[in-house]
Amino acid sequence: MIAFILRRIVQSVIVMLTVAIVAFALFRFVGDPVASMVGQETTLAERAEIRQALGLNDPFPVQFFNFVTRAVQGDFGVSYRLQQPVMELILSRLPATLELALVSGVLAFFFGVGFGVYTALRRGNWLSGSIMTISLIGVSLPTFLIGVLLIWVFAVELQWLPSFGRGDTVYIGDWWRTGLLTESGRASLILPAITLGLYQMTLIMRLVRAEMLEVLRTDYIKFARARGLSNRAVNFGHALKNTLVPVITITGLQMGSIIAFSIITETVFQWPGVGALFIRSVQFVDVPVMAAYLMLIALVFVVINLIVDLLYYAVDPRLRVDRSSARG
Amino acid sequence: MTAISNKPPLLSVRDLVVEFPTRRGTLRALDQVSFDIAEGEVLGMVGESGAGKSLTGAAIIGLLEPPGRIAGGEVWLRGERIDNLSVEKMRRIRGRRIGMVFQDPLTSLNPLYTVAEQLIETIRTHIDVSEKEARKRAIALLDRVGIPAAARRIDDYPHHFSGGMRQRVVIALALSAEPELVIADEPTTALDVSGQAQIIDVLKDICAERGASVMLITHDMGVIAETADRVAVLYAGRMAEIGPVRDVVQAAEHPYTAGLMGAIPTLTQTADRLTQIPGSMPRLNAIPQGCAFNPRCPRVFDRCRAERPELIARASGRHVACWLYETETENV
Amino acid sequence: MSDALLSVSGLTRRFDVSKPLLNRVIEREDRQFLTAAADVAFEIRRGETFALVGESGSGKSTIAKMIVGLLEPSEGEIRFDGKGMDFASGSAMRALRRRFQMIFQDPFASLNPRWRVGDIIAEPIRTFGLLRGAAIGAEVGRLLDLVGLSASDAEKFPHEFSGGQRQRIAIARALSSKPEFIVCDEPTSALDVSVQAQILNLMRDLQDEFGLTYLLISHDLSVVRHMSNRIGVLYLGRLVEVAEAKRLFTEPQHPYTQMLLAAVPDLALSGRRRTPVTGEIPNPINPPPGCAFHPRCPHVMDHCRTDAPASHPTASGEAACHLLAPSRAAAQTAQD
Amino acid sequence: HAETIRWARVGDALTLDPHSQNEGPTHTLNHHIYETLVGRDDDGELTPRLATEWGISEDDENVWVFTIREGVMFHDGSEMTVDDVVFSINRARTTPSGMAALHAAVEEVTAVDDTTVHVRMSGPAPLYVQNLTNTFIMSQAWAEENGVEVAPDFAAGEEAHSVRNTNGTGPYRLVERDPEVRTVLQVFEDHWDDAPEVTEIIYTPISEAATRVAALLSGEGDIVQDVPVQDIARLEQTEGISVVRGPENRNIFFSYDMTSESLASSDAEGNPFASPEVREAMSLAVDRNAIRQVVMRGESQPSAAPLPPFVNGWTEEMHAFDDPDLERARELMAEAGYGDGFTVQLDCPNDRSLNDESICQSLVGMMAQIGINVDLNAQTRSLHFPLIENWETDFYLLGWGVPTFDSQYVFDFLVHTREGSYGSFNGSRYSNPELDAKIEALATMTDLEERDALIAEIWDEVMEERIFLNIHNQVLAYAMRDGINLDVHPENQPHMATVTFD
Amino acid sequence: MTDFTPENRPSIFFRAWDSDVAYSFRRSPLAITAALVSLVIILAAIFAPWLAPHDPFNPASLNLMDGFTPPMEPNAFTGNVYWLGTDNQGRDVFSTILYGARISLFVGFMAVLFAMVLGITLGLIAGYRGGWLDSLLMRVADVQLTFPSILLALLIFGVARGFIPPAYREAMAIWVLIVAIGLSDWVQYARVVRGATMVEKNKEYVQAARVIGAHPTKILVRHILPNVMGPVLVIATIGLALAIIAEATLSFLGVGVPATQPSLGTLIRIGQGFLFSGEWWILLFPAVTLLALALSVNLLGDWLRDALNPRLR
Ligand SMILES: Nc1ncnc2c1ncn2[C@@H]1O[C@H](COP(=O)(O)OP(=O)(O)OP(=O)(O)O)[C@@H](O)[C@H]1O
Ligand SMILES: Nc1ncnc2c1ncn2[C@@H]1O[C@H](COP(=O)(O)OP(=O)(O)OP(=O)(O)O)[C@@H](O)[C@H]1O
Ligand SMILES: [Mg+2]
Ligand SMILES: [Mg+2]
Repeated sequence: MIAFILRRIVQSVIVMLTVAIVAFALFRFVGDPVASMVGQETTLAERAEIRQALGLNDPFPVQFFNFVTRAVQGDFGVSYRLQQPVMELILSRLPATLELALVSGVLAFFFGVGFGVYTALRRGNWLSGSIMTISLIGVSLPTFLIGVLLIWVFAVELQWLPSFGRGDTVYIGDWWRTGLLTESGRASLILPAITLGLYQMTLIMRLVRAEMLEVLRTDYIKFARARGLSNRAVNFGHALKNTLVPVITITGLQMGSIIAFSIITETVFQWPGVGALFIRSVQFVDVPVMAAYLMLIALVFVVINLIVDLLYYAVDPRLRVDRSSARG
Repeated sequence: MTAISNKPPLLSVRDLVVEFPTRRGTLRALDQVSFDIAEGEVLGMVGESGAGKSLTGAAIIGLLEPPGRIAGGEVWLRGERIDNLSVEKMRRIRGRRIGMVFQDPLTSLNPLYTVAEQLIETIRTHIDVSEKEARKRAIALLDRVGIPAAARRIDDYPHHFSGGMRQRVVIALALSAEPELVIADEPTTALDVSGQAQIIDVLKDICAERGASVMLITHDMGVIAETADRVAVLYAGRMAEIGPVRDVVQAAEHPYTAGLMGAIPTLTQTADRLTQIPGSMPRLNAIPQGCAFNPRCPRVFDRCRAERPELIARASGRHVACWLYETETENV
Repeated sequence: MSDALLSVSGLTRRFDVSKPLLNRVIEREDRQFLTAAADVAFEIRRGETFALVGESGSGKSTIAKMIVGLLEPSEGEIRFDGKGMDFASGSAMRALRRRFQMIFQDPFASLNPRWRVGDIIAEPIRTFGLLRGAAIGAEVGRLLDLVGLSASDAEKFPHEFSGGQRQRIAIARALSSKPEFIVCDEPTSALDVSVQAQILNLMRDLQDEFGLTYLLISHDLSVVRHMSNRIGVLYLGRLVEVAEAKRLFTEPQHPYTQMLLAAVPDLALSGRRRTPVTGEIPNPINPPPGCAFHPRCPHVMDHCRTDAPASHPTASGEAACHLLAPSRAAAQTAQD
Repeated sequence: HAETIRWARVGDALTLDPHSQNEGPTHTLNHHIYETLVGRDDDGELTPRLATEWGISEDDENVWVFTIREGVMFHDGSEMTVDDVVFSINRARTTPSGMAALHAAVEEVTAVDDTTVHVRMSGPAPLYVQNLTNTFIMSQAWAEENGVEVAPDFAAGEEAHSVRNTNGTGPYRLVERDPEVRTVLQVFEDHWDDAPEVTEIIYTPISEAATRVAALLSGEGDIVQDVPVQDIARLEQTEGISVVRGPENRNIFFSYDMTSESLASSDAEGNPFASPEVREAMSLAVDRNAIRQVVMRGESQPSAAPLPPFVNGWTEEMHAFDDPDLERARELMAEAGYGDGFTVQLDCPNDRSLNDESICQSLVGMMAQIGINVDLNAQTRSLHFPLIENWETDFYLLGWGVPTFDSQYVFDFLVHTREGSYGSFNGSRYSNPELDAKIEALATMTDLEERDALIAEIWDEVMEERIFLNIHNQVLAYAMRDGINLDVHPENQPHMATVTFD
Repeated sequence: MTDFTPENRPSIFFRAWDSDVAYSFRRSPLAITAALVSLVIILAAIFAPWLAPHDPFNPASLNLMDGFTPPMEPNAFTGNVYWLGTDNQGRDVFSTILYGARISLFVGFMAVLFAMVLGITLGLIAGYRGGWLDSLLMRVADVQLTFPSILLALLIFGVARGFIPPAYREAMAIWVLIVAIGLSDWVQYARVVRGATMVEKNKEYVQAARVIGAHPTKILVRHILPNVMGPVLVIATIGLALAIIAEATLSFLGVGVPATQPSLGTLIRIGQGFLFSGEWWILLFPAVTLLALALSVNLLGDWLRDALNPRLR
């Protein structure tokens, strides 16, 4: 167990470093930050000066070393664009993204598992066929279009739900700003959460269905039926639980991509999260923010992976003895 | 067909037909299979792979996998017809009155639950006892099937057990609600030579102890010979021969059974060549007219190719489906 | 003895089953090895059938794989027709390779489902460059005929055949390079008895016709009894007894052999009361010290628990048991 | 009574520091919190604000004299003094202030008495006051207290207090600031001027055009700036919504490398853009009216003049353009030796000015008519502008605003040979020493008539050379709920204090 | 390969028609519809230059004044009538959809092909060789999985732009896109192939080939590869739909094919801007096309997955 966590941590550090290197190397190509930092009156000489002051002219290893040494202390510098400490900026935006990701993740998980189980158990009936087909729309249209269409229908035409933003927010503790506790906050969450969750829901649903169909054919399910267990016990106690083992992994990985995909949803709904921050930062070549965001994403993944592994560990007793063959 | 004793049989299967509708027509996997199992009796069921042994078991316990379905015939359990019961009623029979043991102990147990959980769940599904009581019963049962330190090991997960031990657990599970009939579908095939005998012994002893009847499905004639009271031989979904084990093993009447017995190498005799039945069992979509065995039969004659033989009662409760014996029947 | 086609000596194979380094460091464990075959030595004479029996996990397949080069021995030597086999060296091996072949257990897995039967059978011919062009087709037809199928079956795919027919195809493939020696790893254990009889008969016929030498692996003693001239009994990777087939069954020397024989169901209904088999095979990673069989042995003696028995000659071969040590042997016979 | 305005536009102010960034949206928001000495009204005229009067000193033509308004309070309750004005101008003209370039000619700022500030220039600077419309006055005491005596530095590595905190004299004070999310301003009771009708402003940037429009349509916004041109007509027709529009001080033009030997992105022999015939042909091939009609949905002012109409030096004559004449254009191409056309890459921003990418795209079609095969490279501004800055583009689109409302600004940046502070956006590599001399002279000319004449002279030359292929001046549109009155500001700096309600 | 002379061998066509997969196909109206729809779109895309009434990729043929013509109505200035109307550049929407689908499908197919070739090769090698090479590849895959594909594609696109000289960016954009989408997608192929290879390599038919000394490359390519293609095909089908959508998403984020040669995704991004202004046709038709394409390809993938799963038959 300790060994396993240790190994995970070592792997995580390597992952983080790799992401840092890759991300950092990439920034050299996304554009010139100075051009978007200064007004048009700034002379070329002044621009060069700023570049020098920002350390953009240092050799790559120097820049990287500086970045990493500061990053491990939690210091990602100051945003070129907003002149605010990046860490603070990201932390202030993170709750919005996490709430959105969590809610859509939970929605996706529950609907995904529910529909997946239903369509697996009722294979061939028209309702499960329809669910299967309709759910595909979630992966057959680009997210941004789904978002825009939802706004059009529910905000503009029907005026049921807000079209943008997070509504009213209140603070929990010092910095966690939540929209979940206010009515407008919850209303604002609905459309973005659907937009973001639809894709994941489809994936989870399909996965659950496929896994469930596999599991339903296993001997132990047959044996469970032969023992006269009720359908409920067999389908949910035995089949679903076994289905969830792989589903947890994928859902865990999806959680990360939910956060990444929130870039689009946040942009469409002007959701004040880190994704929108990132995409604006790309436009403005706000390197410190971009770097911090990528590190954050990597961190989130690493943490989620760890949680998933621990969950795995909790769910599947086989792994408690021998981990070496667990991950494929 | 008459039962071997005066008491009504525990299980009576009458003209059971199981079909699989497929794109190329309906396959008849079991064709008018009839047999009885008496109380306390061990009935062996042998036949080549695909003969329909497992299907018979699955059909009795109502677990045919779709699209397979019972297309005809009846199954009676202690005078009660069970092949047409509602799903819920049938569920209550499974485990409680008919237990089942599958071939592969490695995959029969849900890896995510402890043995205790699975046992207690089963017991409490059928018998109204407290959790504690169920656990006590479970431990006793494990102890009975020969799991050392049962009280401690009951909380282990299946993967903590070796293959032989797991099969014991499976047997314990099948017997946990004290069924009257146990259907064991090749319970030892996945085990080692040395383990096989142990498992068969456990199964047989416990069932005898509790007065449960056993339907032992296997393709190992040796196991049957040692364990069963009577043996039924299936061929291509049809009953070829059924009778007391000694009769069938030592003096098979159906040419197929005879061939089968000759094909088994033994430790004692040293023939240079084994008797061999030419060809192989027909596929379900190509079962020949008349007797299903006729193309391979060394004693085939015209009638065999045209008419399907019924089970014919022979001396000492033996039945054979072969035209060779028709005339003799009349004498009986 | 000089007639040995294949001889192995000191053949040992260890599998590294250690946990990952980090786990070992933290849990303070050493590297762990599973010895699947330990110091195995036997000879197979030209034209005979030598059988290896043993329970699952006793190392039968491991030995077979080492002999045909699918696994590298950790130690020991394999000599084929007097020449040491070294699978690393290309050209010398190429010539040797076509002289031995293998038949596998699972007739469903041993044929590539995407290949036509003709191509499957022709693969060794093509690989060894034995024939070209239309001659290949003719040869394939002949081989199919030989194993009791028809030449037109070459066009079909494996899934169109039954298990027994597939095993025939596998045999045809094994014969296609005209080998002298065939390793058969449980060739019939997946088949029904009636089909098994066909295959065993076929194997016999082919042996008679081509003078083949077989290494037959099985856990079915009756099959072994029926097919082989000499038998080696394996327990936990160790060869505990080697004997002439007939002798082995009438006078088993090693207690393990005796136990195995006792476990065979009695078809003859002789009413013989079987000695119940006790215990299970121990974990091969930590085999018991001394004689690996001692925890299950009815005749266990103190020094069985500490000293590994050496091989002692028996009437028709040898056996590794302290009971057979010359000093003990007498006492033992007296006891029986 | 309280009137709240929910105001949305595409981007947020980058900072609330009054001098850090010389950038439109930043100034727009800051104008509500801070005030400048002089303001600019909707006609582009200067208006008094914190300065009640201004002019060049009668004694010294190098000195500007400002009379400072009395009784002005900062939001923290302190009174504004001339020292604050001196401090603010000094802060604004010291790097790293983003405003420094506008005050480059300032030599010294002094408070002469309680109401008078003198700004000494290094030479005559007749237009200096035009540079002051975005230079805000802040409290010296507050700045010192919070350690923001100088404008925040990019490389500082930490956040300056003034980035998210303010203490101005403006009609609104800052209540809540969440950059790029929400900024809330409330009316400042002690403001010197008449109380505005709008008492609270909730300012939300919405970057997606569709979402922005949706916000207005769904009733979640009151005033929306940066309305996509295609939605203007629809919004106008929507009940309860009205749209105001007006010209912006910004023109959109193409320019090209006219001086290099050959073009990196072109297969042509030599440099086709060096040929006056080619440049003329291109001009003749452009259908400005079509661009206005289709791409801009009528929301632009087609013009040949490479400067917005507000700007000193603009003439009706320059503005006029001919209808496209493809016939003649093809002839010219042939004359220039490019009868078979050539290939060239066009670099274009896709997120800077209204429909920039679409304009470029239509130009591709128009150029194709005369055999110029244009590859369009549209990308984000941070990738686009460095191309111009580094002379890595052969052909590009640029939008240019003239905050000083004087042609000199255009010449300095776009026409003068690139050297020192001159020509940083001169992507055409145009270099004419004679013209350079004239441009430099403009800076210190005090005789405005003479200066205007020189400007016209320079423009003649520039137009003659066709350094720019101007397309149009941008037209601004603000959409709002009915009952709100707000005029379009030429620098796109609407002020909520000017809003009235029906 | 086969040199047996066929006598009564049924034609390839018949055998394909008669196969289980084909049977399950014929039995599924959904699969047939999906196949028809995809086929129509794919064919229309392939033959776009012959089918389309206009060539929207030829800027010289465009008349800006045709812009925003509603479907089936004459343009107010030019009087031209277009089936599905025109977009903001005066391009015929119908033709642009055909050409756009061509680009989308090209990007999709090539990206899938790229990911497939890369993933299969690495998966085969990792699965067959095992050991450190396998560990290394799988760790790389882990890291890659750690990175959301959209982000990765975005970054790859960014880097490529940096590397490629400005003069070639235009021409290379589509290839960069393909590589970006493909690179962010190879992992799942590699994982599936690796898993299947590890299963297959222990199957006895592979051992039989090894016993006769067949070369590892031959074993991998001739023996194992055909047997691991089933799941790969399923992933590839669904991957095609995903790649097409990914391309659209990237175009929304501002990276993608040039606007002068729009893909379906770019068309949708453009059309999305006209949702409120009344020019619904600029968005609707491309969106419906994309939906139809992606949906039908996904449905086919779904069906294929079930059809190839022997356990579900
Ligand atoms: N789902 C199905 N569809 C079509 N045929 C089936 C199906 N399931 C079983 N069968 C057929 O039914 C016949 C009987 O199968 P069954 O499993 O009872 O054989 P068995 O005697 O138990 O064989 P084994 O010894 O291999 O277990 C076989 O021929 C088999 O092919
Ligand atoms: N690649 C491997 N890695 C680790 N252990 C192995 C490996 N291959 C075989 N073993 C172990 O070696 C021992 C001998 O295996 P082997 O396959 O030779 O047994 P066998 O006698 O053929 O058994 P069976 O009758 O089940 O085929 C077993 O304990 C097995 O688990
Ligand atoms: Mg069976
Ligand atoms: Mg083996």
